[in-house]
Amino acid sequence: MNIDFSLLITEISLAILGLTVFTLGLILPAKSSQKGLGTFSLCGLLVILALTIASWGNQGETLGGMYLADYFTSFFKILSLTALILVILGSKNYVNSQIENHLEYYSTLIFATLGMIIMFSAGDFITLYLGLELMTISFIVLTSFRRTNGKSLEAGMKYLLLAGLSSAVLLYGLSLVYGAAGTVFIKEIAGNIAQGYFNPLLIVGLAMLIAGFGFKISAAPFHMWAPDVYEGAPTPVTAFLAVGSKAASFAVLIRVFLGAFLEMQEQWTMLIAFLAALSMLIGNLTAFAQTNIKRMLAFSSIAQAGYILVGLVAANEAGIKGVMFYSFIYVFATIGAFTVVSEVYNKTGSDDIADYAGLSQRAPLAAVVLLISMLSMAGIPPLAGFTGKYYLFITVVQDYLWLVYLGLILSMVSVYYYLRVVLVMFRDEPADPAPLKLGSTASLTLWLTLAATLFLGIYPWPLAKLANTVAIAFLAGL
Amino acid sequence: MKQLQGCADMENSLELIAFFLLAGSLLTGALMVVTLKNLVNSVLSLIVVFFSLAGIFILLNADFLAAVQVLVYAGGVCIMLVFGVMLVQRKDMRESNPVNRRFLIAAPLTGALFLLIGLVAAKSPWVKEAGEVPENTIEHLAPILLRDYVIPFEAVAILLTVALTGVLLLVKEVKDNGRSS
Amino acid sequence: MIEFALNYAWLVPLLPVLSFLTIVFLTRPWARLSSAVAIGAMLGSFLLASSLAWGVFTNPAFIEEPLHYSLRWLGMEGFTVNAGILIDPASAMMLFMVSLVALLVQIYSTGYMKGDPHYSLFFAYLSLFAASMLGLVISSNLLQMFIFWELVGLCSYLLIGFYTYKVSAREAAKKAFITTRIGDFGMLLGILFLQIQFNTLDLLELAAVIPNFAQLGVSLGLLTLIAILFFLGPVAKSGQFPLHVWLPDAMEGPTPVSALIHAATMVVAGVYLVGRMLFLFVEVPGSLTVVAFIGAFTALFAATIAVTQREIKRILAYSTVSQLGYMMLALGVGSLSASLFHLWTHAFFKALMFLAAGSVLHALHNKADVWEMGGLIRKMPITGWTFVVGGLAIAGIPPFAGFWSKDEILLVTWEYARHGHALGYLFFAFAALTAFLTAFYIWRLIFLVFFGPEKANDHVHESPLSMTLPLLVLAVLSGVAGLIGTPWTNLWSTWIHFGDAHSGEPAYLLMLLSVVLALAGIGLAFILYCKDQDKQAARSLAKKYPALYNLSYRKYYIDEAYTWFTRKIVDGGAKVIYLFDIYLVDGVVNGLAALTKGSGQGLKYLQTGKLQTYALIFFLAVLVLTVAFNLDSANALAHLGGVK
Amino acid sequence: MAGALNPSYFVVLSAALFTIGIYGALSKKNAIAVLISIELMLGAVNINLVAFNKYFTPEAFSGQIFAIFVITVAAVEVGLGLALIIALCRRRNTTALDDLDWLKW
Repeated sequence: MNIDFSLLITEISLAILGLTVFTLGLILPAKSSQKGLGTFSLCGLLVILALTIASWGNQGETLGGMYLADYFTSFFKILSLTALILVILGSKNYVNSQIENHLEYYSTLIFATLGMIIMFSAGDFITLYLGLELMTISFIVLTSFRRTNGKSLEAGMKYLLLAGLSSAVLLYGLSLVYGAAGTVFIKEIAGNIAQGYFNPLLIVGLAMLIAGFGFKISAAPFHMWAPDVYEGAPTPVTAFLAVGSKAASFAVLIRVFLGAFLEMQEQWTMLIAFLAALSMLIGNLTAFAQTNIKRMLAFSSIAQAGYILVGLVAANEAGIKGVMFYSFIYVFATIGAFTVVSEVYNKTGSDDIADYAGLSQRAPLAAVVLLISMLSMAGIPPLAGFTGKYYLFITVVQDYLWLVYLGLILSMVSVYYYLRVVLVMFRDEPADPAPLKLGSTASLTLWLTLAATLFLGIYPWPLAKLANTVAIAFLAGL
Repeated sequence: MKQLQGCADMENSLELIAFFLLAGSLLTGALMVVTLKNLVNSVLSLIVVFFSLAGIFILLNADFLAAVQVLVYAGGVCIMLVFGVMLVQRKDMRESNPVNRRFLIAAPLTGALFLLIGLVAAKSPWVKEAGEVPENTIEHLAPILLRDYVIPFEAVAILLTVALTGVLLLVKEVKDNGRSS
Repeated sequence: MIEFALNYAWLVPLLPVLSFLTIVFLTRPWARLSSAVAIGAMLGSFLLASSLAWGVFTNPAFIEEPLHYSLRWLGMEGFTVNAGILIDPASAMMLFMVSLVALLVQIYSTGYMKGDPHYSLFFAYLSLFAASMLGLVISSNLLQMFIFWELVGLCSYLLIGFYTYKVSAREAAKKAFITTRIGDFGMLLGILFLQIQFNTLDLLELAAVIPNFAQLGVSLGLLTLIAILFFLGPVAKSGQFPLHVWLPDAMEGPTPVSALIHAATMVVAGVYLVGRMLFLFVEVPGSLTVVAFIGAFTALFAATIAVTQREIKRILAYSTVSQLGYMMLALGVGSLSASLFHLWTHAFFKALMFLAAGSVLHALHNKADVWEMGGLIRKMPITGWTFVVGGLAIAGIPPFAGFWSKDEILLVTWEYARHGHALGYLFFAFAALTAFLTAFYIWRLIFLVFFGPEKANDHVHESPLSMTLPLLVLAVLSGVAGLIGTPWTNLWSTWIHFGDAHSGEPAYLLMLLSVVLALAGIGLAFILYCKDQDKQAARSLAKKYPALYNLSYRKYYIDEAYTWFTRKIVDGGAKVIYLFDIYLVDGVVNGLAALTKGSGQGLKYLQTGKLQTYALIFFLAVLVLTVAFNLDSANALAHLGGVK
Repeated sequence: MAGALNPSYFVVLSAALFTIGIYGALSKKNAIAVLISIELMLGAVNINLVAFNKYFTPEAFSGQIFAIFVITVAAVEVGLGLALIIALCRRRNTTALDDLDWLKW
């Protein structure tokens, strides 16, 4: 069993980068020189992103099917690296002023991404589980990073215990599936089920898998951790948690449910549809009552998870395409919004929506980006979110029309609470009219996310086509 | 032939007895863990649970795993827990592990879950019969672990690094001005 | 340059977009800089468009094989929308015309709008309008075209209501927007039907499949419905009866806007669109007759109104409506060539007259009643004489531009009648009568405003060069633009035609008739309004036939009828609906809103902050999920379990 | 080998241990006790894994290897959890989970 190292370029270089950042941080003595770590990681990540894009066509599997490299993994690798780059770029100000341990911060972020990437490529449950845990443990550390802040620690504690519980449930499910299907390899499970290896325990295992992954993607009713952790965590971490962790778990969800359990599709699609509906309902309705913008965005992200789950209900190539497309555009809208939030927090020390009064006068760019990002999340044409929702919902028009109606109604409802923030920003007079100066890297991030959201809304075809190709290749490779 | 059969029967019933003994001590220990009011006692019962688990692993021909279980859990985790308890629990230890009101819902909930999984498990048809696990598992495990599962293995290595940095970060002393030493 | 222009035709609309963005985001505080940016971009766009047009008209290949390129815009399985560019002689002509008029109007506006507090914004809007209009012209796809169609409507709305402090301007803007919306709704339905039935919205593809509609299982009735629905859009946009009411009111906007949008470009978009979709209309003969009838009727109807109006811009507005009716009539009798020819000449002479009228209003400080003007030609020679050129052109005096195009329309209508369409004679009569009336009302205006005794005694003087220069350019064009379509050198119809190229013999008799009609109109106007110093005859005529006069002056009471309709019927109905709305619908809606909010407030408290409550809910969900799953799968289980 | 035991025994045993763990996690006030309960649940998972390994994939050792990793991760979780509890105890002066309600609603 030889290892084909060419398939592992991203993983190996990411691990090396993480360890280098770690070592550099230990060697470099002065606090001031530590500030260069962010730039260093950024450069390294850009190189890795380029490498990953360059090895797009490099497909195959290694270690006897335990580790896969296909278009699907490449797509999500690019997604998570893009997200990480944007997060680091957007949060330099915040990190410099709010976080003191740069070496741990950057290396842990990189290792979390490594965990995600291992998850995408896992061909068996063991690799999958370890990737997942690497990601989760890294996020726990990151969530409690502002250890002088009681809220941050509380969020960390909540995330640790709840994630631990959900991991245990997920593991129990994995172990039952292993027992019922006789193997830990995703592909072989599909084969064995097709041959009639069928055991009622498989059903129990499947339910637990849904619960475990549902926790990670913060789908209702497994979402309860999300608002608290999102609020307590340092804002850039929240952004990455909302984007990266969610996208990674969706990728794995697709890999496992379509890769292993396509045969049993009719049993789980209905349940997924209910989860999607519940997430949309709870996410959108609870978001109404929030006064803290991070909590509001957390509930909105629960709703978004519901929308994305719709693509999984369809369980066909259009559905996968929808999930991939939406996950990608969601990166830009979310990071744009959270970058604004972290910049505002950095200057005003508050996350209350009321303190966004007059932001349009104090920092027009930030206000516009928040506006566009939220309208995109609400699915207003011609922004990217509209196209994404269109691709998702169109897949279930045939079989789950009620889900489409629910989604549309709740999207309209969501406009209300998004616009509330917009009203505060654009209509209300600021308490302190002094201009709020954004950091240069943060402005760059905002421009990038803004451009991406607008571009992908107006001209979605290249990304849609790419996602389509990947989805077709994915289904063909099953 | 008949004698051989008897021998097998003998072995089977021994196996059965061992299983029930271990299962009994395991579950008793576990119940004590969650019901005892003294946290130190809970941690001590946890050691019982871990040893019983190791016994079950041996019954399932997983001797290396049993050794790991004893070393890591009984040796490492439990001592860590005891230290933890000592560090944070300064008041009366006898009432250190109270139960909250949620047990009223939690008890029927977990009971139902157990019944459900147990019933399904008891009724499951098993496709394969038990195979023969090779003796001396460590010899077989080592190459598999380090060759086939090299990626998870490396992932665990990094995981430990992350966790270690996290732990160090969290428990570092904090000066009065809010800056770390 | 030509090669470049052909390959980068999308730059033509893009340049004004860029100038719009630049003005809005960067140069807005600096008025002169903003107008320079707008004019610079427009000039670039015009140069590109003219070299493009040159390329198209010098290369006969384009007549049969339009230049078409597109890229996939959005889509999914079974539904693809391509955004693209379609260049054929018709769109090349439009590009040239639109960019030229827009350029001239922008130059003119630097004088006309001088000192306006929203000067920069005005140029931004003009740029956006030009961009949308140019985009509409080159769209290769109906959906894409519809987006631009709406965008020009939006710009029109913004520009009509540009003087936001005037209530009438705001009202007019609303009226325009809502009236055109009625048509757009029909048009959108038509587009949807086309997509559903033919599965494409690409113009070239539609042109290829629609003739085979019967094989595709589309009934004639449905196709007729599609055509009529589709026609509603142009009816509203091009001010055809009965949706013409917004166009005269739209004159509340600044005069350059009236010239650009409500005379030369946007209002002809409807004609252009019907021309583009003629392949649809010819398949349904009934719909063509409707088009022709509406066109002919509108032409005559608007002309009779224009005869008695007093406000200078209103006369011109009704004249525009009437001329648009001419163009529709030409389309209705099946001649794309004549229709677009008239569109082309009309753009120049009507823009000229509007701009000249603007110059007059500028000098008179917005006194608009023609009866209070007189003898202005001595004070404002350039404005006056260019207006006279425009008047000659629209009246149809050879060799001015309007003569050739109007003659062409009369000719095709006559031939249409002769080929067995009995209604054709009626159309012809309408058209001929309109020609007479047109000459009459325009010259009535000219005699009242520019000749006769001077009335305005304040300091009237000629407008600055920035305003007279475009007048001169347009006057020249009004003189010569028709020469490319004379019956002897009929270049026009070899370039732009639908079906076989029309190559009729010059019909001298018809030419004579139209000249006679025009001269008769001018002569009558001269007798009534110039020779007769006191205008006694005109007044007594109005006194003698008060019913007729009032009917015309009050625009056939159409506005009143609409007002009555909206007041009594709609408002009455609305009152009922209002009560219904307030108590029932609002109750339900507010109830729902309250419910949503309330449920949000309630759900919020689920989030107790207690970690173990979250865990409890998590495990409850796990239990429920497992049970549901087991129940759900019981059958599958029995089925699959049996295989073992 | 037709032993007296079949996987069902082990699954039922692990289900019992698992649900006891859940009960503990839900009903104990103390954070450390909840951490311990999670360890019980992971132990239950390991019983399943090792049992299935014996019965289904004795040669490939998938289950045992999985279990080794689970043990490692579980130990990591305990370590990190204790560190967090100590940090929280310093900041907020409590180990009772119900006191952690700054983040709510």
